[in-house]
Amino acid sequence: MMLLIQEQSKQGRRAVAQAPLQKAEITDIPEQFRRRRSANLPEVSEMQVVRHYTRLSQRNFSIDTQFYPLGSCTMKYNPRGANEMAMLAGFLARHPEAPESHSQGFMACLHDLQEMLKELTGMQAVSLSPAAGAQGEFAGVAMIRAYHDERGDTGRNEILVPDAAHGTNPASAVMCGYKTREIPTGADGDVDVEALKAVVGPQTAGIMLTNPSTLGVFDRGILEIARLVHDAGGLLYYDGANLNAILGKVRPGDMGFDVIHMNLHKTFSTPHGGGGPGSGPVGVSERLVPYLPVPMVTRDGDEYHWLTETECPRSIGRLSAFAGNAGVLLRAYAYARMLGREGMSRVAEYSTLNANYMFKMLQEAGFEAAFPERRATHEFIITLRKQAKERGVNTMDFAKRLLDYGFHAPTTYFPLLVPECLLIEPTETEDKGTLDAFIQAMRTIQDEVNTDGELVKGAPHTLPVKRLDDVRAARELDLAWNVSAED
Amino acid sequence: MMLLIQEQSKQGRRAVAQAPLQKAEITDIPEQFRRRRSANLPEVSEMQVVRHYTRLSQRNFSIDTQFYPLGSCTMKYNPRGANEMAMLAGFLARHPEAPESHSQGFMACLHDLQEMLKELTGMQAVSLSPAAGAQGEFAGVAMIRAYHDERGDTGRNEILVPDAAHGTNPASAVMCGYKTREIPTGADGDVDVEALKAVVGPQTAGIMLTNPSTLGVFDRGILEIARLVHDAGGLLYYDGANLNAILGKVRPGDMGFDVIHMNLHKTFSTPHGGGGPGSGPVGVSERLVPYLPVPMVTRDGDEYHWLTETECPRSIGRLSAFAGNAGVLLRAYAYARMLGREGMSRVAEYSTLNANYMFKMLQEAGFEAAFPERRATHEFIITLRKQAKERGVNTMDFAKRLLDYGFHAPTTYFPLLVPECLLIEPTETEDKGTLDAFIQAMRTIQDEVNTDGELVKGAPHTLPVKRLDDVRAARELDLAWNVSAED
Amino acid sequence: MPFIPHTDQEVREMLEAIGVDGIEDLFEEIPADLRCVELKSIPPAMSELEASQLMAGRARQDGQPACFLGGGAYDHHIPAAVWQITTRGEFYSAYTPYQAEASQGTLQLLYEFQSMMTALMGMDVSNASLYDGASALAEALLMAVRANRKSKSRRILVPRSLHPSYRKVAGNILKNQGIELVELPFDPEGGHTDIGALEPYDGEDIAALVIPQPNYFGVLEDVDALTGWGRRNKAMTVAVVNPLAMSILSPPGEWGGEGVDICCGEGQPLGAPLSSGGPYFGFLCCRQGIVRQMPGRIIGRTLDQDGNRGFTLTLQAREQHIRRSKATSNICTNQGLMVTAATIHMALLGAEGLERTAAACHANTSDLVARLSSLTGVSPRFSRPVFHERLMSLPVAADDVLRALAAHNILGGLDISGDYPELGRAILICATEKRTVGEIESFVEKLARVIELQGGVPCQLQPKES
Amino acid sequence: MPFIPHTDQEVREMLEAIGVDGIEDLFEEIPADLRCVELKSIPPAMSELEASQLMAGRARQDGQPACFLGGGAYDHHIPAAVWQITTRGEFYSAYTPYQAEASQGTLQLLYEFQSMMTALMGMDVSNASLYDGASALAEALLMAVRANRKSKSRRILVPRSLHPSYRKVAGNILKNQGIELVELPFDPEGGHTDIGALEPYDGEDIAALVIPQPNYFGVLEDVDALTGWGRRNKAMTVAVVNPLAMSILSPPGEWGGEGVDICCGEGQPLGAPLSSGGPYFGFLCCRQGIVRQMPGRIIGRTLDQDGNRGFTLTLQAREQHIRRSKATSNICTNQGLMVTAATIHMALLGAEGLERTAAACHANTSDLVARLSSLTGVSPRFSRPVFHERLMSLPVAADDVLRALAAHNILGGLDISGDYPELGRAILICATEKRTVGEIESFVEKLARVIELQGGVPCQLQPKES
Ligand SMILES: Cc1ncc(COP(=O)(O)O)c(C=O)c1O
Ligand SMILES: Cc1ncc(COP(=O)(O)O)c(C=O)c1O
Repeated sequence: MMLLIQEQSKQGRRAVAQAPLQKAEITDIPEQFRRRRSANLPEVSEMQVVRHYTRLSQRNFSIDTQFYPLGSCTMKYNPRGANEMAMLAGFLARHPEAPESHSQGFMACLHDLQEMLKELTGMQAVSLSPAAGAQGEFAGVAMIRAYHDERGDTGRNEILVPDAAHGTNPASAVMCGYKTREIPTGADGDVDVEALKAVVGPQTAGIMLTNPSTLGVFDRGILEIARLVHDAGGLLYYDGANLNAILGKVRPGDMGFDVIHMNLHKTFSTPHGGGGPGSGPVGVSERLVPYLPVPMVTRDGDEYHWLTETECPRSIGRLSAFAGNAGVLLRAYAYARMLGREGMSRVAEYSTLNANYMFKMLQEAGFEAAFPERRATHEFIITLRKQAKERGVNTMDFAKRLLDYGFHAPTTYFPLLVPECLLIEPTETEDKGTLDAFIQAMRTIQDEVNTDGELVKGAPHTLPVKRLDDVRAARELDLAWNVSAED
Repeated sequence: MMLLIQEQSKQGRRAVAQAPLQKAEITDIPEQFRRRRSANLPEVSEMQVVRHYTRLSQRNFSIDTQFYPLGSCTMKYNPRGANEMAMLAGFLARHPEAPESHSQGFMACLHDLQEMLKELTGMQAVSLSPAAGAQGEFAGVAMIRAYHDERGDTGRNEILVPDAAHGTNPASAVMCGYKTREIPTGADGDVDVEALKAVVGPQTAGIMLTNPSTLGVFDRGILEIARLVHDAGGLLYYDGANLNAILGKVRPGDMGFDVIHMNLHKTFSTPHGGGGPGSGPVGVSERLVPYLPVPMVTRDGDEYHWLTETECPRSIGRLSAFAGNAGVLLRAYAYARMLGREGMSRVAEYSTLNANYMFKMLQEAGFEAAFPERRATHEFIITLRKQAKERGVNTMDFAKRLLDYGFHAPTTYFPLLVPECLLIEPTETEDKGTLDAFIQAMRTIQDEVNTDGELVKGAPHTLPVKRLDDVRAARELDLAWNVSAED
Repeated sequence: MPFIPHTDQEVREMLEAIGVDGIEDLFEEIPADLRCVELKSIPPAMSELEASQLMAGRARQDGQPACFLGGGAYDHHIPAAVWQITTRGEFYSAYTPYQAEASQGTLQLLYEFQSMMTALMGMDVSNASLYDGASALAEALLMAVRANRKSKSRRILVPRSLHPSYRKVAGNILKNQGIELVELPFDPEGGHTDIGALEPYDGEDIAALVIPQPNYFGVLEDVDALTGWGRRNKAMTVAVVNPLAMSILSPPGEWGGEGVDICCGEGQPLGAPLSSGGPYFGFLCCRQGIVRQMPGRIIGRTLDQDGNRGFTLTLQAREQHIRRSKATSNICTNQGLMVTAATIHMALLGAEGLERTAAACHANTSDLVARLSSLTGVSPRFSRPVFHERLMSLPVAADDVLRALAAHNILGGLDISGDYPELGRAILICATEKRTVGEIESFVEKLARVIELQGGVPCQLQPKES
Repeated sequence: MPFIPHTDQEVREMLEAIGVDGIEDLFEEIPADLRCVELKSIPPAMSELEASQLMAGRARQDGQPACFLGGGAYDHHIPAAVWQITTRGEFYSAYTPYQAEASQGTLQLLYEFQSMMTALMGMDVSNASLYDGASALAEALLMAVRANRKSKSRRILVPRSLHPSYRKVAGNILKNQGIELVELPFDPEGGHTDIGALEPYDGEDIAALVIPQPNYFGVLEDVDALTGWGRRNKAMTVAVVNPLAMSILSPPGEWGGEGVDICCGEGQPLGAPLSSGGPYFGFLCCRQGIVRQMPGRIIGRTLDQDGNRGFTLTLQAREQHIRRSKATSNICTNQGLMVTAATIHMALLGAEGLERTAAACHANTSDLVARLSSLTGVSPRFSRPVFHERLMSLPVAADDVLRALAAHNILGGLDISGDYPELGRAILICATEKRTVGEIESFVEKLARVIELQGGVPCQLQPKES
């Protein structure tokens, strides 16, 4: 067990070099405004902090240390060069309100990135400001709403969402004031077009779709879906979380989408950071251009200028105080420049190759595919319902046991419609050797399930903690350390 | 077991972004000079490299992760700020032969550091160029020799070295063409002055001394020793590896030393880097000033200039191609500025406090002190000869078992004159809590020795490898990976 | 192929295993007429060296002017250790800690973060971050509306003294849910929200009241009175605070005695570099009683099978991946790495370090204000005490002044005339602990010259009186 | 107290446990009259912020000129991953791996390094580093003298074409052991060491022969012939090579068929930043038969108690801490962290990456040479092929030219007149893969103007002929 940093605190200890050596006296702030007792923050030395967090870090799985085939999350190598470039002193020091005279270098990067993303998605314009995929979704749906509202088409109160959609899709629609209606998936993994036909109508504001979907298949009916929704007066939203699968191969704009968000922290290899920051730029077709969120960058000759509420009066406005996650955008830009034109489609090709290879090999090893007739995209689903039923070893047990073999588990129990599923996304940056080792681990666990199920159900056995009690966590809430709560 | 990076190689694989994307053709180097077959270096992807070395790093103990009380090595916290400052782009980009016009900032740092080290050691001048302690020793002894030689005093062919001295001392003396003669230590841990008297004489070029010595005591006879050697026409060399113990408290120059090296990678907290780089500046008294190794920095008004062979014709010359380990010097300089005047003596005070506390507590726990009557300096020695004799558990077993408890072992079997010894140096940057935990671990192991000696003799049990076979390593030499040697 | 490890041999083996002839075959389910044409406008690949030369050139191009800008993003010292540790691969390249046992590093750190934030804010619970301060406010208000069972209205009182972008963002995010933001005027002398401004709403059904501290002008609000008003009127009180300021100012958990219901703000002053506005992180704390209405990730402490302590994501039933359209928010990816930095930052500074930093900012800004006030026509616009920012009235147009200063590589403050035309010619200035005496002197000197040139007022470096 | 964690309370407890009244009592054994007076000239402490402002100012002060300097230190691209990983605490802050079981990270890495170096050099074994290239040569020569059982002389032949500082350092280190360095002249046309220069020593007792590749002038030596001479004359052959060049040039292990006995050099081109000349690292490889004469750390592969593979320091009996005055060298601390960087660097580039880099340097320098040669009075001084450096003759004094170029922020080469007065007005230039076309053009253009101004020669940007 590792102590909390708070538990290492001793009154009066400090990392002295990290604050002004003299304490300025404050004479002109009246008592009533002042804090009476210092905040109970840890009192530790610089070395204690360095040692504590260095050691804590070692208790994480990460791309830099393990294969991390988390479906829908695109855990691929985050180039260290992109990190270095984004952390150049000049970039880090730039204040968000610095004048354009002192921002041309930064703005050039943003502008270039906007242009590249436009081309890659086949959209008319791009705004980089959303901070993550979900904020991109919000922006996208808000634009759909602004579009209908401006046209006086105010009866549209519904957004259609396939049942395989990520939870953010319905949640974003609701934040924009819409109701959502779920569209079922057909047995082949594509959206059930008949079901869609039955519900699309004048109340339809739009549909939110990922393609390839989170089921690991490319929806072959996409053009018909687009036609149906457009004919009903609705717009099409593209959830770009799976863009990695089709980068440079097929463009959402060409499929008929009106608005798209991209997860730069997936397809453009910016780090996930243990939960962010991400970046969720949005691209739009012609008719939604006026509504894009601000700020954006425009070029006029050799000069770059900001586009804000003033220049874009019909914009849905800004969604964060400044220009979004600039540092993430710089990383994505650096990555895109290193990939270059040739590199874009290779991302799709090799991530798809890796996924189909694993898909095939796991099936050969006896695992059941959710959609055995289909090609995998950059990810695919297997279901362990047989194992669960026959041996009482469920997907979560399998996942935990994989940790013991040094692999992060694939996504479990998502999408919700496939029982006991594992969504597996190897990404293009993993080599065959690693894939083979993972497949071997799956085989081994499969054998363990048959010979020693308890071993699997008790996993993990080799990590800093054993299986954690989630129920207890939610029932006996302990969300912050409290001196008095300790002995 | 972790594969070697070589074992992860696959023909044709590359980290493409790391080299020019086009391969320039070479037309004007004749075949005879060209390499025929590419070097058999690993062919791996960028991510494989990052993952491999990140994981390898986790297999190390280090100051940033563990208490590391390695006596004589001063494993203290290496400020991260010093690292950042030394790695500023401007410093990293400076070519060693850049003209003075483009070097004033760098040279100012070197000059300031020279001045501080002069004051701290009580010497007349300092040269920063030696790359580590041992090279400082070489420089120091070479200056002693140059001094005698220039005076025509060429009969002096012997350097005296106490038996507690570090191995580099006699080795350095020999590299300067001297014979060495060992001086025994008295029962109280000080140099045996009578023995010294017996051997000092006209053949004595000098004596090499650490004070405090590697026995963890301050030699109280230092002034008499200095008098004896000086009277005989010899010079005094100060091995500054233990300077941490007396920084700002007592100065080698004041003790009568003529030349000193400092280990900046010890007292000035530059990182040890798994074995270097270090830095071993030398300081000298008046009479040795002309012989200091070049280059050095001098100030003339507001301008800094290099002193090289031209300005210092009597110098022992340069010992490396350029100005020594500049990046280490910058780290030491940053550290010294953050310590400041007040901070210097505190280093000695708190490292001494920590050592004496542990010394006392371990004795109370039943461990035998090598010099129980003495004060500890910043380090001290306990001997496990009783345990070895009575229980057959030796110092190395004890050391390995400490690793299981998450502590790096103290220095073992050095100095050679104390049997079964542990030389323990906690340093000033460790807190009492850590010292107490270490003391507790020592107690526990002590108990284990009495109850389950095999447990201790089989240690370590919790590290990536079990006890390694050193004999085999030396007998069946395997010093490089070789494709054909593998399966 | 950059970042792709496949050798030709391996590709052949894999294709064979799959049973196809080429990689293209794997895309056969995509309708042929949809397949991409060449990406003409994407430039060819660069090596890492070429890309870094490009980027270094652009970073250099923007210079490193002396920065007296604040307005929601502040130039603070960040200990070197913070980012050297934060960018360690194990933190940098991990995902959201869904597999708790393989993510104890991130999870324990986040629990420590939650503990630090509650200590700093004097609140019961904290989440593990939102996007930024402005969007955190929007989420806080949605939360307040959900949590305020006593209110049927969807009206929220928002002081005009609150950061203009925060007001815009909250408006943009809330407007589709029929929530009305009602603006409270600020006192033209003090620059604060006088309690009198709330009188019109006494006894009305108000869902929430926003209370900034300090406000956009740097001015300290009467937080106790405002909080008291909120409680009396059954409005949820939502504090928006600068976390650094909270080290020396009364924390939201103590305002008006019992504290506010929710507090949020921008985490940037806790270890995030300015970096053109992001990534930063929004923080959000609340009373224990309404934790189930809180958006975002929350980490809880629990036990493992052996009874040992461990940490895990908890209360996930509030979140979109479980509750979908009924979630407390759509947020998924948050700003984890920035929180990693903030946690290390707070651990390094401790309360005393934050207090010293806050005091130094206050002192530097006071010093700057005093010196600037010695110039003819330059004076503080508001009378009330500030934390580390102040609005200064100028005798000439603000944008001209700022442009001229920028030409001297001084970013001399924010022109607020766009957002507050009623305040005339004025700039919002801030001098953090990083501004040196030399920079402050140079600012004052240059401003004197600029004013002289622009307004014909004679250069005045001496104090006006005495 | 910066970097000291003690609280007053703890200090009291510790003093009490020891049984003294104050910390001063712990120093009671030091003679009172030796105790320090105040350290007046040491400045007071700075915070990390203050120190970094000071250092950043100084780093900025030195500018970042376009660097055409070589001469033993080369401006190469270092992958970002190299130092981001190398400075991880576990590598950065570990000691020499004395406790092997707790140091498998460093030890395995060093074994991998040894394997890479032997592969690159074509040699049997490598040590784990020495201080730098020059001191590595000195150690190599001491080793050669020890290892050469056939020779009784302590004479070593050293080409004058070898880096002057290497010759000085070797001389400084060897002189006290009675070893004589005999200089071999270089060919005034070719710039190489003609085999004829060795004729006078045919059949003599020579302990060792030094063979640089490339030599200081960038020129390629006839390494096969020289190595053959050494073997015929029972002299140990000691190569001094640029490791990057070895990716495309015949490696020492193959020279003259059977290869040299020892090879050494400067490791800087493998991942060490220029950094004012250090820290770099010296490398040293040799034939298996003489490994016990090798100085420095050596890592060996072995097994643990369970029969699993592991790594450990081996052959320690050669070293000072065991053998003391009879050790193969006094070296203790070496350049471990630089070797860490080099290992990661080589892993990232691989043979192909090193070859491409080497080829790009060669091409850039060739391009620069061609363009410079178009200027009147400027021409290559030597006729023989070079790797990535060339000596260029100038029509005017080198130091004036270089000073003028430096004023334009171009470091235009090395003035070698101090070390080689016989070569007249000439500069040694180098254009690595990092020099851009723009920088090269600007160099040529500025040099043209400088020559015109200094020498009155008309500006000549056109090719001299055709
Ligand atoms: C399919 C899909 N859509 C949307 C999102 C939400 O993106 P973000 O986490 O960046 O908000 C995700 C992220 O996990 C996703 O996988
Ligand atoms: C007492 C003593 N002297 C000299 C040295 C040699 O210093 P370096 O390793 O820097 O060459 C050491 C280092 O371990 C030492 O402890």
